[in-house]
Amino acid sequence: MNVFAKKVLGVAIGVAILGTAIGLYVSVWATSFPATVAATPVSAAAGGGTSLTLQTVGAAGKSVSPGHPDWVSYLIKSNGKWIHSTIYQVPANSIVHVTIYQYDSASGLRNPYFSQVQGTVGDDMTVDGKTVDAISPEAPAHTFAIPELGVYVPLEGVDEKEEESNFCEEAPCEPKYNHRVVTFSFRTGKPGRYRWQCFVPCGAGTINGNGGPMQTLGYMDGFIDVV
Amino acid sequence: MSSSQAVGPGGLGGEPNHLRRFLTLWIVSSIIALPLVIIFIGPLLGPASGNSVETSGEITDIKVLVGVATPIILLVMTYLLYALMYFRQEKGSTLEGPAIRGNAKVQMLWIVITSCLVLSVAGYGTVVLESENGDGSGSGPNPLTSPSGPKIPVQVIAQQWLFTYRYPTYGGVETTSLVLPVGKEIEFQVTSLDVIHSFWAFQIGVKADANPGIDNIAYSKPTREMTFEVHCAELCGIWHGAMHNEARVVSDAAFESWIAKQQTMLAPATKVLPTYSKSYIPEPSRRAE
Amino acid sequence: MMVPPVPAGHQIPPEPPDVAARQLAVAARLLCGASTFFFLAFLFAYIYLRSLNQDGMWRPPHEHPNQAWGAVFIACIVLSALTAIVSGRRMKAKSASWLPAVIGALVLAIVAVIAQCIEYTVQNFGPTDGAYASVFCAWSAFYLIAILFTMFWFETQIATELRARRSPAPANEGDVKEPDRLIAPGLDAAVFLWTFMAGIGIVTYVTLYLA
Amino acid sequence: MSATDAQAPLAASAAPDLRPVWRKLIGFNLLTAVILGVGGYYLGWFIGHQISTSSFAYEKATDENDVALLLAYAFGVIGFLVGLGFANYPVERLLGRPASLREKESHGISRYFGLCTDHKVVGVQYLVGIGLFLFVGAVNAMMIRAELLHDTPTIVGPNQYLTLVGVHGTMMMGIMTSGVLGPFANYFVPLMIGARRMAFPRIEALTFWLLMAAGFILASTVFFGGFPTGWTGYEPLNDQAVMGMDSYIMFFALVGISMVLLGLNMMATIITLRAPGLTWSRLPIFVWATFATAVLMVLAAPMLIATLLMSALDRSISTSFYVTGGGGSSYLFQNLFWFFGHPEVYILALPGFGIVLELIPVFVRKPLWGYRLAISGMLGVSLMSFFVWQHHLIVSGINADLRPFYMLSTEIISVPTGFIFICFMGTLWRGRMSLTVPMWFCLAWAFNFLIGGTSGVVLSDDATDTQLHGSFFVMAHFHYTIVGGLIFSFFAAIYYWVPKMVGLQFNEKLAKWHFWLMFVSFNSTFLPLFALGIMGMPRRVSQYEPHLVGLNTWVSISAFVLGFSMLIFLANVVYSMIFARIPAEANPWNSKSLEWQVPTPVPVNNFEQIPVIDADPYDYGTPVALGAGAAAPAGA
Repeated sequence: MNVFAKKVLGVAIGVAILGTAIGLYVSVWATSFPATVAATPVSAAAGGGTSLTLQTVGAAGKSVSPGHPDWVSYLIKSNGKWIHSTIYQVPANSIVHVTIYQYDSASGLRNPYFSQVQGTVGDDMTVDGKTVDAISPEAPAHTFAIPELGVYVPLEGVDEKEEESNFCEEAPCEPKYNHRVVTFSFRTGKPGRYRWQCFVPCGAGTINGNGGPMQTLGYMDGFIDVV
Repeated sequence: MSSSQAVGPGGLGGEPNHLRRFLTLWIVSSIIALPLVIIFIGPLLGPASGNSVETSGEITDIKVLVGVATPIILLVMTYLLYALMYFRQEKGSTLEGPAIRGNAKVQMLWIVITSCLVLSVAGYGTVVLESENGDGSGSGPNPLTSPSGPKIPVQVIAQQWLFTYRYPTYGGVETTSLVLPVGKEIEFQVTSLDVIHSFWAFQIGVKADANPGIDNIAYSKPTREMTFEVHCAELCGIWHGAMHNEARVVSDAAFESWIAKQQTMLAPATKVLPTYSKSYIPEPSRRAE
Repeated sequence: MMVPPVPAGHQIPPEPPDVAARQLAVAARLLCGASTFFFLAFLFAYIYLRSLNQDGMWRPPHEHPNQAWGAVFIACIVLSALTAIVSGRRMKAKSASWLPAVIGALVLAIVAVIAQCIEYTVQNFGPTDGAYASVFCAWSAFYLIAILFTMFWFETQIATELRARRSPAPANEGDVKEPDRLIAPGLDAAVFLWTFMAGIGIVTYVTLYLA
Repeated sequence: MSATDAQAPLAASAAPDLRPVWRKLIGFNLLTAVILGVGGYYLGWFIGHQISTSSFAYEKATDENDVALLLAYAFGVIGFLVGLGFANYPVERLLGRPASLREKESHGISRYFGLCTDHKVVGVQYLVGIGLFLFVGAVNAMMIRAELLHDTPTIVGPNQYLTLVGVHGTMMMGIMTSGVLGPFANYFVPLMIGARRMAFPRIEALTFWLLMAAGFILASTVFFGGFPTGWTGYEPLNDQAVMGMDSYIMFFALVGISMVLLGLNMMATIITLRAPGLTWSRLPIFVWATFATAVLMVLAAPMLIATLLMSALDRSISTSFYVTGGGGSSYLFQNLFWFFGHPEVYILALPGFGIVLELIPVFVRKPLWGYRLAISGMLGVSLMSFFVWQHHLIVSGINADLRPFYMLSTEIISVPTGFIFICFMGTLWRGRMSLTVPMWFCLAWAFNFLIGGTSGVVLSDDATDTQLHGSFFVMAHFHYTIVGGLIFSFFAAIYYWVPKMVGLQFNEKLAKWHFWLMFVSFNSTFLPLFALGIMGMPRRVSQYEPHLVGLNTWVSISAFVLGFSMLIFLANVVYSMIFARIPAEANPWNSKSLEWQVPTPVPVNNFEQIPVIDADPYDYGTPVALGAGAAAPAGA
């Protein structure tokens, strides 16, 4: 093997190593999103549009998020099973019916302003069947808010005293655990990618409760892809 | 190695008078460029100057600065061009240049001129800043100067990741959209509930950082009705880029009816809001339990 | 003009004898500058947070460092610095008695570190109890580290001297032969640094314990 | 600290090593360093978990163990340095062994992969290491621009975007502090001042390996969730962030330590090791620039270290320096950080001044015009830079009454900067300019830094800055000063000095292609950013108003071209240094500066006899050469 060939080989190996490193960096880390989940169509009889079925849990658990088992999180139900994702796809200029099974206990809002339901159809929601347009600022465990669409919905926490008895420790949570069912509908406008987030300081252990899950896609932040 | 011609004193040895030629080149180009820059570039330097008193101030200011900068930039640029054309080593030759080690007069002139320039610019900037009451910039809890006459206080509450606006003189109602009456002096009281944000109302020339526990005041007087976007200008976490909302400047009547509507519509929320204060440190103020 | 290459095994003529000494002296002074700005950050934090007193959280009234141990701490520092200066003088006077002096300085400084560590255990607040507590613990802790670094420098001088007295240094090429030539520059620089650090120590004490 | 009489030849007399390979691998070398580094990392990680699980309740809730990670990094770095053999000498001194300058020096290529006290080896190590991390930073920049092709987070996630921005900024600002002083000052300052070594050879090596450790620590942030704060690391966001933030803190703290030591070493060298006759008024201007930079490094960097240590304590053991709820203040961090941060940008700019003023006399065959003015300009800048930091806080609401002062000081700092320009122009005046690649880069420096400087004056005016602060205008401004000022002069230095360092020529055609492509694409990348800022686009966003998409697309494409020009440079390096290997002359530019008078490759001890300097290195236009006077025995 002559010198020139050796040099070429060496350079080739170097380039290959660099290339793979960059490739892994880009593909595995930088461009990784949670899976996009499309909303389920609703029959015209049932009001038309699409529906999102979500749950909020106090601890995502090892099975769902091995890296951060103790983080609070949203999950979405897609054809029968719960998926750990916060990127939801809904059609443009349509109505979206949202059902949230809320298994977490209350933390209370930093800004009580968000205790009022805004931007939903009729500016209200139903909590366990009762229709309400606002709850006490100490009550929410989370909020479901899409600021760019003006949607702000506080999600009432489960009662502390029941909590000891039967509190869902780990996602995905079954209805047998103590929970609240929140339903509301909102209308989507023109296509685009809108962020949604939680306004309750539920990032336990972080400054102002706004770190960790509150700043990580897939837990308390996500996108509503209006297409 | 070196030629007698090259090391001769300036302007001799059959060389043209570079100084005169270069200076003419520079002055002519400046005279041509300056008005063009002011006329064509000037208006592009920021939002339309009619938007508010502050933007007008900023636009004049930036025009002046660009006007001052243009001849200086041209001085160096034309000099570089001139040098590239005339101060060249002929191909293949290895001539030495003249051994000029400096020129006290030129150096002194340069120092004096640049010093005067920057001092006058600084002086002018100070005058603009203070005469315009901070010219739309966040000036802390008690600004040095404040506009005379009545002011409409608007509290900007920044939180991760949304601005909400509180109108203390209208029953302390809090909204997510910013609406301002035209032609009124507005006092923005910018504060934050968590990390540092920055309230940037680009079109009306206001920028003020939102610091936790601090009341940062900025004045602006919108002078025409319009719709624009408000942005966060200080990195504040995952949704920093998404932290913007629409703002409107509307007629007095429209503003009054809008705020009345908000008061009724947002009554439930307003009821539970903390009493209006200069700044808020809500729980959890440190690590959440 | 070309500077010809060094032929292999060519005996390089020595540097001017004072170069090493001057390098250590310069280094010591620059270290003083650097450590000044390092602790300046903490002094600024102290003054700024104190003047701000963000919603009364600067210093809850019950927070008091233990004055007795604090006094021991600063006394040892000052004494240590003084003995160090004395030792430097002796060295300049070519008197062998510089050694006990510098050992004394070393021991006193270590005692100061221990005293401060004991103080941590008896004080009635921890680093998480407000701004003053934070500044107190961080500043004093980093100052202790600075002391230990300076003491390392003293220790090298002592060890070198003791070893040189036990058995003359093996004459490797490039080694320094005479002990005093070997030690004097290092000791001089170390004494300068330590005197300065003691000055910072006094500022630390006054700010954290008395102010 | 080391003291010595004689200059033992370092590697020259060492016999070639005949031991078997496996035997060579045992001992203090890079392999051991990596092994001990990893071992230390896991030891620290383990200890951290023992401590914190018992003491810090919040870490269970967050699944984020800052104590463990900080300890892991610290132990890892210590293990790495011990493995390289940095602990041996201190321990020997602790045991009273005599002081010595000599380290175990090996022959040939292997000394580039370990602790080597030869300033020329360290210079080459720096050049390669810094090149590596510049590449990493550039890759991040490319990905940032790729994301900004869209007005919503599309290609990379919002967190990853912020991390990209942070790693890009921090890597560039941190690594490039030593970007010129590391490779070129370490290599050429001793040659320029007629010395055989740096004042503290081990510290010199230490600065390099610290920087390498730091670089890898910053890159490792992606394994811990990245960090959202950009290179400024503002509190309290810093305190909120996940563990990746600790990588940033550790990186910048290590870089700070490296800076202090580097500056200290440089100043000590320049003060104590100048050859006889090399008075301060004969010092090459590059050495002066190094000196001015070193002053800033030694005084400003400790502030950074302290600031970040406070951050680390806030994050790990819940002190409250910066947490509003605990009596801290976010203003405190901004003040402390920018008190370092503004000198920092001059740490980046000053070496560029030095390189340019050092190079152009050679290529115009004229003495440096206004030597003393240039020096006062550099020293003026480094002094003034301590008095302008609060112009970074003008809309923050702190000390609003002091804004006119900071406006004034900021405007005034442009006067000493102007000195550099008049010296540049004066040196060109009626010169005999030969347009070599380094000369082109110097001219480009003038062009770019002019735009950067004047836009800086625009920014320094508070009324204007109200709009421009925190916008793309600021970003364009400091990219013009740092890329246009530092990186262009950095490449000038590479094309000018590397032939001396490695004894091989660059391919001129590729070099010219590199220059023109880089110059054009650089300007077409960053000029539009001024416009974007003026049109109201904030920094560090991956989501912006749709009407800005067009301009952003243009910028992104130009940025990709800029990246491609860097690939041309790499191709040139590979071609010239690996394949063509055309030996360079000892003095290809016919310079009269001392570093070019020694043969190529530079002998291990630089000079057989320390030359006696009888003129400054710029007497072009006259046939007298520097150092022509009889070389006296050194020390006389």
